[in-house]
Formats: sequence, C-alpha cells, structure tokens
Amino acid sequence: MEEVKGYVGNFDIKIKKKAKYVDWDKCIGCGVCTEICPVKVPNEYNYGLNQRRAAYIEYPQAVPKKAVIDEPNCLYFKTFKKTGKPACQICEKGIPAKNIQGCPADAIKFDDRDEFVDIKVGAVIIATGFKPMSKTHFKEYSPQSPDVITSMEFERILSATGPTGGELKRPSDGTKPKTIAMISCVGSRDERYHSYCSKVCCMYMLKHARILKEKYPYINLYLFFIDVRTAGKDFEEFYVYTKGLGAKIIRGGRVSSVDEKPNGKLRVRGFDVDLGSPVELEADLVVLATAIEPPDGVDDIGRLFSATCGREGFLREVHTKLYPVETAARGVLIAGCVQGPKDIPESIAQSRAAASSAASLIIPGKIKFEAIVSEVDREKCSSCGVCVPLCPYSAIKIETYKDKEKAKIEPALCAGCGVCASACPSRAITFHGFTTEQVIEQISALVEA
Amino acid sequence: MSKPKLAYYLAGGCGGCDIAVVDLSETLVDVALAVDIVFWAPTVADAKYKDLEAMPDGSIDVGLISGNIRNSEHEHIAKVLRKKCKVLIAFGICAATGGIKGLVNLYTTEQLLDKAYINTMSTDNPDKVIPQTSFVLDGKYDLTLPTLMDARTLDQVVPVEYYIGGCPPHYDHVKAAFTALLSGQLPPPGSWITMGKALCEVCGRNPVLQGKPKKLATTVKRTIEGTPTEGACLLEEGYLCLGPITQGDCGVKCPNANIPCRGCGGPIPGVKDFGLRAISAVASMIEDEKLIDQIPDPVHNFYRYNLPGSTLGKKVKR
Amino acid sequence: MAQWEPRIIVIACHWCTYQGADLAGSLRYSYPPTVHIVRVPCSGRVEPEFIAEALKKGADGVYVGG
Amino acid sequence: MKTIEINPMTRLEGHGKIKIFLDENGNVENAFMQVVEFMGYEKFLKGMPIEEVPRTVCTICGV
Repeated sequence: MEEVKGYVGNFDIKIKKKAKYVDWDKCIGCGVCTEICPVKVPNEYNYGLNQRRAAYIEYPQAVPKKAVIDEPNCLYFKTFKKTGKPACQICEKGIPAKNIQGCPADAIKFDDRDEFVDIKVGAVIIATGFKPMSKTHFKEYSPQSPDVITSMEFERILSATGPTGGELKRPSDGTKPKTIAMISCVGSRDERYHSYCSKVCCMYMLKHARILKEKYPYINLYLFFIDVRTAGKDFEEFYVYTKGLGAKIIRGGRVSSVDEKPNGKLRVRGFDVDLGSPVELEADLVVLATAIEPPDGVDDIGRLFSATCGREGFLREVHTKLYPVETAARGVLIAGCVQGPKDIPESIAQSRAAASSAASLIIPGKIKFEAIVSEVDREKCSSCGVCVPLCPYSAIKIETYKDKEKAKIEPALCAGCGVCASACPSRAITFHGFTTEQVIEQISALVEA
Repeated sequence: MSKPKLAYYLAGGCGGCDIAVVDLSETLVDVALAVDIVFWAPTVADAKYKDLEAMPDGSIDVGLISGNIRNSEHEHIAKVLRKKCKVLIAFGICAATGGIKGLVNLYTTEQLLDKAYINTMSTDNPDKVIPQTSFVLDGKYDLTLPTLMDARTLDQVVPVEYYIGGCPPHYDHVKAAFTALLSGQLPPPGSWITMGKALCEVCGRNPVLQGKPKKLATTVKRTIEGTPTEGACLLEEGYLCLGPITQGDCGVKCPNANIPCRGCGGPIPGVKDFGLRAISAVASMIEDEKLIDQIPDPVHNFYRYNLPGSTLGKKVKR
Repeated sequence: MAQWEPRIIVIACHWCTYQGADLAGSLRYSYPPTVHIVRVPCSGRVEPEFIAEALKKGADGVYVGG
Repeated sequence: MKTIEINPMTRLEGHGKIKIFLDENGNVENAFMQVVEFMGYEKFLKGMPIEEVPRTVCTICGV
C-alpha cells in the first residue's frame, strides 16, 4: 500500500506490486527453478527451520502457485550490481553441461519492474493478522538452544509440508524427542512485555498435545500453564479429553528457567500448585507459546487510513460492543488479529461481520453522515492553516476560494471531534451541534444555577 | 451642511495613536478641512476639559478615544465624551482591548506604586511618599489627583460604536478608517473598522497562501535565538508569531522584519478573548506538548495587548 | 450551616469521561450536586474560553476529562 | 482663596494639570504642576524576555 486518498465510498488506493522476476502468466508452478537455483537461504515460512532457494514458491499451498525470485539473495542480481555483468541465470537456462534444463515455461524475467496499481474502493477491511513474538526476549528460557522453539515453529515441525516432512525431530540433532515441555504465557500476561492474554495459546497447546499423544503415545508431555483457559464452545471437553490421553498439565505460574545441560537435554524448572512444590524435569524439546503481537507496520497502515492503534499496538475498534469491526476512520473496517488476539472461529465471525458491514455501507450507493461535523466559513477564513495539521482524520484541505487558499472540511471525513473549531484563530469554523456559544451558554447556565 | 465635528481624547495611552493620525500628513490636511476638530486633548489642540463639558450633549459627530481607562479622570472624560458624541470609537489597541499599559492588571496599585516610588535601588525616598488623591499643603493649598484603578478597556466604561486596532494603528489603516467615517460607509455598530482577517492572510511568509500546508513547530525559540529562514513562516520555525490570531491591517511590518507578531492589531471579529485564542492557536501549532513548558513568559507573550479586555481581565490579587 | 462544597464544572468527552459518568450513574454511585457535567464530543473540542468563562462566572474548579 | 486650574496641560504627551493659588490681590501666591498619569512599567515588565522589552517600552511615550 503506497498511498491512500479519499474517504468512505471514494478511496483511491495505490498499491505497489513488487517485481517478481518471473512472468506469472507463463509460470506453471512446476518448481523446477526452486530445485536448480544454487542459492540457499533460511525459509521464512518455516521460521528458518530449513532452507529455500532464491527462486522459490512461498509455500506449498500458495495461491496462485507461482515462483518468485528473491532479489537481494539472487546471484544474478548480486553479481549484476557488483560487476554490471549478468551471471548465474541457472533458473532460466539450466546447466547444459550437466544436462539440467532451466525453466520449461520460459517464465524467468530478470528485467521485471515494480508495478503500481491504482484501485478505487468504497470500503477497506484491514486484516493483516499477527506476528508471533520472538523467543529471543526470554533469556531465562535459553533461546540460543535450537531445541527451544516457539509454538509456531513446532506447528511447522508437525506439518506434513513442514521442514521435516511431518516427522517429529529435534532441530538440533534430528532425533525424536522423548520428553517435551510446553510453556504457556511466554510474553503474554507478563507485565514486562504484554499485559494481555493471547487467548489462543492454551487451546493450541492442547491441540499439539493431542496430536502428539495420538500419534506418539509413549512421548512424555508436560504442559506448563499459569492456569488453563478453555472458554469457548467444546473447549473444556477438548481439554478433558487431552488430559485423558496422558498429557500432564502443570499449573502454577510461570516456568522459572530452562537451562541447557551438557548431555544436550534441557532442564525445566517450575512450580506445581497441585503438588504445592517446585518441579524440575529434563526435556528433549521445549516449546514456548509466545505471545500474539500486532503485525509489523500496523501503525503505518493505520496512519494511512487514519485508523488508530490502541495501547498494545493493535488497531482499535470504535466500541468494543457496539462497533466491534469499525475503526475511527469511516469505511475502514478491521477483522482478525490486527484488532486483538483471537482464534480462528472468532476471526472468521469477525471477518464476515466486517464484510457485511462493508457491503451494507457501499451497496446503497449513498452514505448518511452525522450532522455533528465542522464547517468552514470561507469568507471568514484567514488562510492561517492552523487547522490543517491538527485534524486527526485529515479531513481539512487547502483549496482555492475567491483567489485565496482557504481551508475546506470534507464532511465525509470529518468525525466530529471539534478540534479544528476549538483551535481556529479566526473563529471561521463552526462545529454544528456544539458551537462555542452553545457550550458557553451551557457552562454559564450550570455555574449560575 | 455644516462640517462633521470631531473630538479626540487621549486617555491612558502614550500618544502614539495621535501620532498615527498626524502621520496621515497631506491626507490629514484634507481631513482637517473636511471636519471641525472641536476637542483634541491633551496632545494636539488647546482644548480644556471644562470647554468639553460645556458643549451640548450629542453635539459632536465622532469621538475618538485612545488609551485605556486607568484612573478616575479618564473615566470621567470618557463618560463626558459619550454624552457629547453621536459615535464613539475606541482608537488603537489600548482603548479597544487594554494595550501594553493594561499589563498593570497583573499587580495591585500598591505594588506598582511601591516599585515606582519606594522600592528601587535608585530611589531616594526615605519618607516613603507616594502620590495621594488629595493633599493639603501648608494647611491651605488643596491639591487633588485622580484615583488610580485597574486598567479597563473603553467599552468596559461606556458603550462604544467602533474599534480600531494597532499599537499604533498604521497610517494606511487610519486613512482607510477616516475615509470610511467621512463617507459614512460604516459597518454595523459594535464592529471593528478593519479588514477583519488575520495577518496570515496578507503575510508573504504564510505557506498556506502558496498552497502548502503549515507544518507544526518542533521547537520553541525566543526572538534572539537564531535567524529565521528567509520567507519561512515564523510560527513553523518556533518563533510563536501571533499572526494567525491578529488582524492584519498593519501591513505585516513585524514578520517582514523577522520579528514575530505579538498581537497589537487586536482580535479577529468574533473573538472575544485574544489571549485565550492565542494560547489555543499556539498550542495547536506545537508538535509536542512538552514544548509548552519552553514558551517564554506566556502572560506577556499572549496578553501583551489585551489583558484588561480578556475574560479574566486581571490577576486575582489577595 | 451546611459545609461549603466547591462548584465544579466537568467538561466531559462523549466517548470516555461522559460514558464513565454514565456508568457511575448506572452503578448508583453518587457525586455532589455541585458537580455539573457539560458533554462535548471530544476533549479536543474544549476551548480555553470554556474554562476561563466557567471560572469567571464563579465556578470553583473545572475538570476536563477526555 | 481663589484658584486657577489649567486642566489638562496641552500640546504635550502625558497628562498634567496646573493649579495656581492667588492671594487677595490677585497675585500668584503659589503654583503647582501635577502629573496625573501613572504607568507602572517598572513593575509589570518583570519577567519579560529582554529582547521583547525595547518594543514594549516604546509605549511609555509614543510621541
């Protein structure tokens, strides 16, 4: 998203489509380039647990299933930048000497450029998701150990299309772990990082436990919780069932430490309130349920659309109960974890709510506004420009009126806060419904009463 | 038809407004021919108060009063002029909103007299003599002085038809006002005889007039700090120019000389309290609220010309 | 003689302080009858004039909530 | 005692009056020039940044 202009019903949005260096009209998604490319870099999709090539398809289920070339890592571009000469080009031409063929569809396009697409829309739904918190913050849990991983990494390890092809292996030595400890609330409900509850960790830890116990019943599983939060339909049943499978639930506050031992195992120390005593165990693998964080750049997106972020950095809804998917900017809606931590059913419910709110906003073709908006009397306006940077909704523009530049308030953008009317040195801005005279009369009447 | 009669009185002012009229130069000759100046005291004509008191009520067409109302004599003459004049004009910022001399309202009369007559290093006044309203010397010489009061604007003492701002009003502005007066093309009573717009609208430094938005100030500077960028808005640069709040009949003299406006032109019509509007506008133009603590001497900055005419009017003195 | 109670003018933001006052009402909390609330759409709507006017007219205090 | 009061003194900036006391013969017995104006700049300028003072104190007398 490069630029956003306009307002509800009339957004003009400029979108940058990054150069892909593969002609997607020709690419057939065969994956040849992703196999013959000589450059290997950590695979972001698997959180660096394995490697991908510089020519790659982001993930196996990607739609459309098309390859891209990663410019900063591609040998062709690296060499070209240094020497001005093209090099490598294996993805395009193959290695004829070894009888390896290049792209069979002739789709490689090194001269691809960034494209800019302008679209006109009536409403916008922001659903940029979340970011799992990095384990590096938690020195007490030995983040340097490859066998201390986050739940998202573990999820990839369990996945059939993941770095291990679905086989349960320790990242360090590829052996099958016999004892796994999972730790909840890593970064959530923690005043040092995030005071909020990430909401989904308890349940996905139980999900992981269930998958493991059903597949590998002999594995020792220890789940450390502050407390187990299973609010939601059928969630408690899931918990009881998983416990029945033999997953050991340890409640009692935060795990105090995870230490690497010389034998390659990890010592986990915590407290069990049911036993009323400290507990200590040796695990082969430790899984940290790190907090759900707002996605990177959410404040920039919010600023582009004049939507505001809350204290924790998630985009803020206008009202928790009455306007749960609306932002302060009209026509800009939010769904999913960009609004706050939530699980899949909730995200889907919210995204459908956002979609129908957007539809009901634009389908009538007309939009009703609150009458409580500010208006500039341009005869009185002195062109001082004090109001323009002040407007939190960017609703005030400078416009030529009778050969002079004057302020103009776009009523569709005005959210009715009245800041401009309070600041206008010329008293040229009237805030309908709460004029200065009206408020002063109210105050006078109340003081004198 | 006889010539319109004009009276001019300097109350608690400095005479600068009188000079602004005199600055009309050749135009003043035309004005003097067109009107009959019946009273101009104490500066220009030899009229005495008792002459004025003797004139019939309503016999003067236009009365101009410059300076604020600071003592019982000013108040008395203002009331007399109100009776004698059909139209009364608060001429200059002192009469209109209180002026620099209105800053006396920050202190009590006792505090002011104490500083002026007793408590300075250079004063030699062992008996602590200060001016008295009445005094009998040697048992027979009966002397009186007017009573000092808090400064007031003219309209706090008598009803006023029109206001003219400026400290002093620029002679072009005075000319325009006199032309309007003599031709009878006057706005409705209670108005300012001014352009009615802020200094910004005529200021060459205003980026808005070039279609650019005004940026928020990221620093607060005193006038002596640095040199403003040529042609750049002083407020953007942190010089706390009051141009957005002040009427621009002055010809943008100060900002053109790299000096931020302090508001002598008076408030824009519709603004009751210049100081509060100035605080509001300046606060709106500052990027970080922590900068507010750096504003040097806010009371002299925002209320320099308008303390008596402001909502609060004076400091509460206990 | 009844104890003197300061006359306070509260200028309350519609979205937070006023909601808070409303909530206080529904929870049946009480506050002195000398506290008077003026609702504004946002604390950004508060002009210095409002505060000065309230004080000049005789309010003992002004509380701006937003 | 007969007195003559010249109020105001004119053709100058600043307010003053002259009070003359005459004796029985109509001769001047005593005369007083009184300054009726008081400003107070000494006090109210206190706190003002020094660079602002020159353009403030020029209103002591504008003539």
